[in-house]
Amino acid sequence: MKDLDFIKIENVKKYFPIGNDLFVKALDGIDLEINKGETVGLVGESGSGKSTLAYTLMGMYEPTDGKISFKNENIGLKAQKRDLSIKKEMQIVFQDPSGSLNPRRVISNILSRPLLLHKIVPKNELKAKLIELLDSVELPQEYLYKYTPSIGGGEKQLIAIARAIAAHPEFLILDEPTSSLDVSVQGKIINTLMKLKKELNLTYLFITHDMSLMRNVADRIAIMYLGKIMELATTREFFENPLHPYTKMLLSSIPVVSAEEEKLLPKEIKSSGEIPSPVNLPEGCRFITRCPYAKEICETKEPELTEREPGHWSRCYY
Amino acid sequence: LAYAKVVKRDKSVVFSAVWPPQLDPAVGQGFGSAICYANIYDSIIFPQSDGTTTNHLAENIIVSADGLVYDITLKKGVKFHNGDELQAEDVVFSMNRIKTIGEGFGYLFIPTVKAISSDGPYQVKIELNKAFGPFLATLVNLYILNEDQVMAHINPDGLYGEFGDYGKEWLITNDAGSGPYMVTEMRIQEHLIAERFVDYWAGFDANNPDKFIFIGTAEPVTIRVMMGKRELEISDQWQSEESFGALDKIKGVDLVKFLSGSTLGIQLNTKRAPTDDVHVRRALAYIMDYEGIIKGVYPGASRLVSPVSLLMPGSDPTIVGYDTNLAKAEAELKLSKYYGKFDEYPVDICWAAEWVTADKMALLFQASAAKIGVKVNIAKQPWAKMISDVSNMETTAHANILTIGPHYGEAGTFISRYLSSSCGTWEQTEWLQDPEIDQMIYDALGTVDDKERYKKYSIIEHKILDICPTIFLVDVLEKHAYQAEYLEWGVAKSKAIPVQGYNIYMRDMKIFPERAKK
Amino acid sequence: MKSNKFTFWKENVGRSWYKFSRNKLSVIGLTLFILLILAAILAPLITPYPKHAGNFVDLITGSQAPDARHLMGTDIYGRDMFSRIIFALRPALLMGIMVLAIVVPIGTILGLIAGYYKGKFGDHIIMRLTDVFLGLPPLILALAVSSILKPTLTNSMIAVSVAFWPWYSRLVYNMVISIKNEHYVISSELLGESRVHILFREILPNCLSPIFTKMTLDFGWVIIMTASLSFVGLGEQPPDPSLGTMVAEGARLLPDKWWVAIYPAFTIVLLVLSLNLIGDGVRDMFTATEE
Amino acid sequence: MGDNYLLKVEDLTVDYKVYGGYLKVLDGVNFYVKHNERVGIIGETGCGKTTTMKSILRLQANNAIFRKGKITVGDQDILKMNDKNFHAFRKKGLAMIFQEPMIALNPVFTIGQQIEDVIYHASDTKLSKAELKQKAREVIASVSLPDADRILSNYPFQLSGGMRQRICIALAISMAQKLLIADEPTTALDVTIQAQILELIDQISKQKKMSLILITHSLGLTRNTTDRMYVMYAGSMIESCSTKQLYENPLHPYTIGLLKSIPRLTGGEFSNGIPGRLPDYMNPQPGCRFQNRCTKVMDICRRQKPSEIEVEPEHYVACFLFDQKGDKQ
Amino acid sequence: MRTIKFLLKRLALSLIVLFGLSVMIFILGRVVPGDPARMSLGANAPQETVDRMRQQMHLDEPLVVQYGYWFSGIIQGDFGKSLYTKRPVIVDLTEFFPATLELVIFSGLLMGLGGLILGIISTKFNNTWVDNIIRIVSYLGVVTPSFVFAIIFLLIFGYLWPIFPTMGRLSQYLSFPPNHTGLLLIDSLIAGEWETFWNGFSHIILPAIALALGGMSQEARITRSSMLDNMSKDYILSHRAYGIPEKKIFYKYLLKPSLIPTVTVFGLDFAVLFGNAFLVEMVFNWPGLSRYGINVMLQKDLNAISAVIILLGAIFVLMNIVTDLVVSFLDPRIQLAD
Ligand SMILES: Nc1ncnc2c1ncn2[C@@H]1O[C@H](COP(=O)(O)OP(=O)(O)OP(=O)(O)O)[C@@H](O)[C@H]1O
Ligand SMILES: Nc1ncnc2c1ncn2[C@@H]1O[C@H](COP(=O)(O)OP(=O)(O)OP(=O)(O)O)[C@@H](O)[C@H]1O
Ligand SMILES: [Mg+2]
Ligand SMILES: [Mg+2]
Repeated sequence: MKDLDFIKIENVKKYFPIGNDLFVKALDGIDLEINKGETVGLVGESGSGKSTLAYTLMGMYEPTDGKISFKNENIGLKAQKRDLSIKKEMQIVFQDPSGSLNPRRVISNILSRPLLLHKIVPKNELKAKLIELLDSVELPQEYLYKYTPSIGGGEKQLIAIARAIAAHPEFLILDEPTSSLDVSVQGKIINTLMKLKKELNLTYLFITHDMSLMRNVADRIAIMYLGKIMELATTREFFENPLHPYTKMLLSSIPVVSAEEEKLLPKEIKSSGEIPSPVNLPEGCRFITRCPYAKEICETKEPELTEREPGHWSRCYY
Repeated sequence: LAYAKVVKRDKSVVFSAVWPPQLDPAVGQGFGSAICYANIYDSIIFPQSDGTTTNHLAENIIVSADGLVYDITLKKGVKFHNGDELQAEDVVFSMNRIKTIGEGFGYLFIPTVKAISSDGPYQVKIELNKAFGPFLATLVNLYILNEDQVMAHINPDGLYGEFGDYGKEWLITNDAGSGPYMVTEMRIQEHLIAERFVDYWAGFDANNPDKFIFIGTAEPVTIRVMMGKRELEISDQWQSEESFGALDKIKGVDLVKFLSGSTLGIQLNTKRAPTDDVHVRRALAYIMDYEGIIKGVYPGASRLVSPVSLLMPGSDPTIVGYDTNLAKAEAELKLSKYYGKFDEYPVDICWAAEWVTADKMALLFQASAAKIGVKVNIAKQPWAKMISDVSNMETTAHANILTIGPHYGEAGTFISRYLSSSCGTWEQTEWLQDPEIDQMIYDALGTVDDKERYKKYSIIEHKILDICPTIFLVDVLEKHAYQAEYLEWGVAKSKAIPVQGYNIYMRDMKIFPERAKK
Repeated sequence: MKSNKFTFWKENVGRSWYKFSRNKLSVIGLTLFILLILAAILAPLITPYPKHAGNFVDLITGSQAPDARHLMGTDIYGRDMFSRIIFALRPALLMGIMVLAIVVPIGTILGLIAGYYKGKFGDHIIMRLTDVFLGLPPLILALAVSSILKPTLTNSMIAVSVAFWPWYSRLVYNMVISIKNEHYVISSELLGESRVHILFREILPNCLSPIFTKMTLDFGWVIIMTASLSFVGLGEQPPDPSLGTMVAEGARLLPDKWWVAIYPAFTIVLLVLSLNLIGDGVRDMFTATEE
Repeated sequence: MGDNYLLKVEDLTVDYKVYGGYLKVLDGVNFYVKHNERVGIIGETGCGKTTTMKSILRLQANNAIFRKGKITVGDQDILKMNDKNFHAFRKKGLAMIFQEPMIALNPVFTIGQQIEDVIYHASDTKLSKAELKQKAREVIASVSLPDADRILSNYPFQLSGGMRQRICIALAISMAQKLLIADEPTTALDVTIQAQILELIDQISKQKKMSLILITHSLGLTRNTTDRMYVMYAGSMIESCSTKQLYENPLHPYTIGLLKSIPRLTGGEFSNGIPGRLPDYMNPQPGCRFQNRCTKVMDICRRQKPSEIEVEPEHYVACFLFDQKGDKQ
Repeated sequence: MRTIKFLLKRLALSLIVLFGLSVMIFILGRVVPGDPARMSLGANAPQETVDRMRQQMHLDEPLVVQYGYWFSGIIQGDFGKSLYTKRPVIVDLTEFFPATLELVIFSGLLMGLGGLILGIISTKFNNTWVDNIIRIVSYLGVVTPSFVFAIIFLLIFGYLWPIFPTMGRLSQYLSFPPNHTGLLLIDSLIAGEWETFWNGFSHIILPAIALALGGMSQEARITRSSMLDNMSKDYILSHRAYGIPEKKIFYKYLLKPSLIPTVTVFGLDFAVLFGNAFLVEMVFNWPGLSRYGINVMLQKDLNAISAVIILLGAIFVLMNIVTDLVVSFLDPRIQLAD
């Protein structure tokens, strides 16, 4: 643990109104600290609020409640209200590379925007810098004059990464950066990211639902379920000693390719049941609809996130 | 193309004219309205084709020597459509009504008539403010309404005090007349149907139409088709020359042409450069291709040389106007102060965009003027815009093509157009404003003796020709296509009557549907 | 670098052309349109009586049926129809271009702003205004405007423009609403880009395809609309040739002097048809699928 | 080959006509499925998996051009059947679960309407409204979805991706059939739901005793569900063997690379993936289509297309590394 | 419930739009040059009469005050008097609107049905000569103004083959049935007058077709292109794969989603018919609102102009709402809330 207060998220809530006084409780009280230089993995099912958390950090949404600070500065605001200097420090790579690159702009245009906007390089050195950027994600310079629809998905994602690091941010959110890609290109992207992290001393919030991938990239892992963190631990702890039943269910569902891996999977729990809607959450524990161990108390009172072992937190009575 | 033959069903006459006809004689004055008045109402006197008038409702009229008092004795036994007898009170009522309302032909009587009173059921006395020579001619446009019937239908919530709305609302779709035809159905924008009034005092010829139907369309193709199908007996007069040509070709359809009493001319703004210079005006008059207009635009029409239509009593047939003469035009132009500077002083010519035929004249004007180096700009306008433009001297175009119709059947109607009081309306866009001419006109109009008055008119005409505020083009020929095969129409044989509306007079027509059956 | 850029453009143009040309009708339309434009440009050279397009009247030779001297006959003023029709292509094309040049930027910018600030005050103002203008029948609106202004070519352009812009702001509005939630727009926002950049560089390029398609279709509509205006006497001033006026006047001469209406009407149809065909092609060009 | 083959695809070659020429996507696909066998086909996106399956169901895109090949189902050459016969035949024999649950259901009809129609046309006897409804409920229940009535009255957009995908499966299996083709049935879904769906497919195919083709580009998924696997690369099958063999002893350099690039739960470095990308389908180089990405590329690979070689029993691979004859040439 | 809420919200918005429209029309009407009083009364009318009329129309007062008078009149359903017909505008509207409405409804039916059928046939025979013919014909339909059709029809059915009457709503030898709805066809049915009904019906056919052709072609094109678009959608593939017969796929599963754009365009086109009707009404001597609208426009009859435009605007707005409702019915994904 280095600088304690790099990013601090305290009790952050984000409710989306959907009319008739109903709300989607996308984030329902998140507490999380991210330290400089580490990679925090965020796992969870679709709709659990991972992206919402990322977007709230980035300032796409204003939190309904709670505090977010970056180096002790409050950033619980929309991006428009944040300082340009803070915007420079935080960047995001989206899940779908096609959607995150403007299909009607040439790559050189896309990449030069952050450089010019944050005055990273003078105009006359722009081209050299662009080539350097492409180089850092191992793409040839011909790509400068291409439109994104004409290149492959993996390459698009590399361009998106290049854009994200162009302004030398300190903190990078990776929202499922490889989930729409083939495994054959995933490796390259992940390796590039890890290389960049080392070179530029970046801090990552890495969102994915691929547990095997998480195992290879994250320092610490947080599991989210319907807007709440269910378990938080170091990667090792997490795989070797999962505490929460949801974690176990998740782990047991991982498709693996070898017998050794299979041995690591918890056997006793099988995936079943439906996820409740985030509009009508069950009283008590939100995992109750799928939990094989549910007891009476789980139906009435929601458990707290408690530190069960040093650095290992879980939200479960057992 | 073959036309369909459709059997004529009954003895009705269908004709088309521009919509809408107003049934209320105190409101309307347009061509369509005038036709209705002539057929549905009776007036005290009736116009003749030679320009004179005969007594109609009047048994006898005595004019005082100073021309200020008119004593009228009415015929007895004239019945309104509802059976009431027409009496002096009705005449008084009708005159007072039109004067109060002030619309339609009201302008004819408001300045002249001082008082009207009845003396017994058949005696009417009219007193004038000052002598007015053509007064009798204007009485043609006083249509007599049934006082009791109108008063029974007034809407008390109106502008006219005890008279409420003076029955205006009711008269939109009903008549209160005594004329030969009575309204049976009025569907606005669609048709007006009127049937013979069997008790009409002057009687009918057996072959007079049983009813007439007025439809409001002037779409050429529509008219063509209807004529071809014998759904229409008489066309409107606004068809283009080409249209009439085509209508004439339909078997059984003939054209009838007669002088309508309207005059067509190009009015020049005498207060704006360059047409403020009399030499420029004369030059333009000399360069105009009169023959071209008559041949190309109004075939068969005659040349208008002075302000007054030759049809009008009081016109002077001896007057010689401007001819087409390049040499004279150039000579005049040399005298003008704008000579050689016409590029800086272009002449704008304006006409109502709705009036297609005028395009030809404007183009001819433009082409002719170009021959002597006068630059003409074309600026046609929608009628509404044109009206507002001519209300101000500065915005009135240099040249405006306009048709001027008579307000009554006498030359004075055309002469009095040049009074200063007409400026600002489309009746006079010349902005003459000449006190001397004004004086001469007032003098002439106040002369009761016809011969003397006509002489004075002639002098004024010469004077106007000299200062050339207007380029007189055509004595307008009114044309209608009609089903000559089975419709006999008096106007086709004899001269027309110089008062609007009276040429489509049903009692002047005989219809023989059986002749159409072939 | 240069050659990169060049091959990149070549490739783009080639692909667009492939998609466009898959539909033979579109190619026919384009050919037709180019021919008409050429005819308009070369009018003085290819017409037998260029004078007849201007201040010329010869009532004596009016209304002649088509023959060897006058391929399409003469009008009632004795002017060669063929020459006038070719010359009339000029104002017609100019009209289309000018109206679109007025309408598209205005409509687009308003649509962009309203869409981007959806739910804000500006959105309501702009879109309600748009609705107001949409609520008026375009012809009536154009009529009203032309009756205020003098009937000239320029003013009928303005009149038609007044009736047309809201269609573009609506179109763009609906697109912007969905595009502004795309991640590439959000990325720019997060980066701190200015509104102007986001609106015009990020969002606008992605709205172009339907705008272009609509433009080609509307080009024809503009011409028809002016023709309708001429039908009620509002349009270009004589003696300038105008297709709409020719049809309107000629229609009154049907069927006997058919050539006065039919040839210009046919020309309008040809012009608009070619543009519609091109419009279809343009739409194909912008669609993603290669099927 | 014996009668045991349910489906046999031989030398299937299909192009797509596009700007600039033809995409030679399928380059002689050969494979077979036996009765009651579960076959997995894996391959990177764009390698032609869906194209192959659509050809089998004769649901090709308009610009697809069939060049050559033969597809037999049972003893019928389906490419030779006329439309009507094939239609009836397909109804009885083949069913497919499509790749994207979001767009495989008609958005403007309720689930009930769609299911009932399928049942109506699949059954030989005319069913009454009530019977249809009952059957539809059963179908929903068969994929273990609760609250059938509500689901039947819902529109697709009102259901979650997992539910929609289950309904697609339900639709596919509601027809009596011999072969179920599941084209990436879980791409858009979460791991836990994915596991549930695969379990379901597995269970049903076993229960109904039908053959299954499971298509995916994730090697992890096929491991528990299939008996035999094909690896497809750029329009042809490059390796085929039992599932076990594939994971334990992959032979083709592509397969090896693929397996290596999968992150393992056991941790440790994983490879940089397979550099490069699929060849240009429009102008494929002669020879092996993997040549540009292959670390062990040889001269012959650039000249000649490798043919399938049986390296160990029932383990075929199309690579010159294993072709002694080819080596000598 | 949701629908009602949506309707209320939309109606409220529509009122705002109509209010804006009224302001605009008012201003537009007053700035158009020309003195309506003078125009209506003629060049010779005495100044006092003109002044009286101007006073009566409040033309001498400031614009805002004029608007106040006018607007409060409208609120009470009093649109003032028409200078063209000299009677209250509201009377004109109630008389002329049904005529146009009848024409437009009939024409709208033709437009919708005809367009749909042509579009379907064209899709069905995609890329055959049938398709090409329909496409070219519908191009011609789209690009030819309706008055040209009107004239052509009139010529054909007036000269060549006179099977249809060409003038007005009813032959002159028949009289109108008692007025209940103003719609001739319906009124004559109510009155049980078959001959009148049949006669009215034969009168409406030509103008209705002339008016409908443009929109019909448009609908045909839209239907065709959206059906072709949807044809390659995955769900059509899956319907095929699940063994639904082609016919059913075509007429049920393909048609319904493809109708959405057609309906949207139909809604707009239908509203536009009211405005476009005038030239057709002129040619066929149809006593309708559009013709009235143009006539009053040319005569600068302010009250009538405003009333007509407000009415047309209201129709447009209403059609938009109806369209949205129908579309939301066709496409369950569309939420009415917005
Ligand atoms: N703008 C929004 N308005 C309303 N609801 C929203 C909005 N954005 C997200 N949600 C809802 O919030 C919940 C969380 O969504 P979020 O996108 O954060 O999930 P996620 O964990 O990122 O899922 P995925 O893995 O699918 O990306 C979902 O139920 C989603 O429907
Ligand atoms: N209709 C088409 N026209 C042109 N190209 C096509 C068409 N359909 C597919 N392709 C191309 O053919 C190739 C193979 O496509 P196919 O859908 O069969 O791949 P796939 O293996 O199913 O991929 P995925 O895993 O992404 O589904 C791809 O490059 C694709 O772009
Ligand atoms: Mg997400
Ligand atoms: Mg696929």
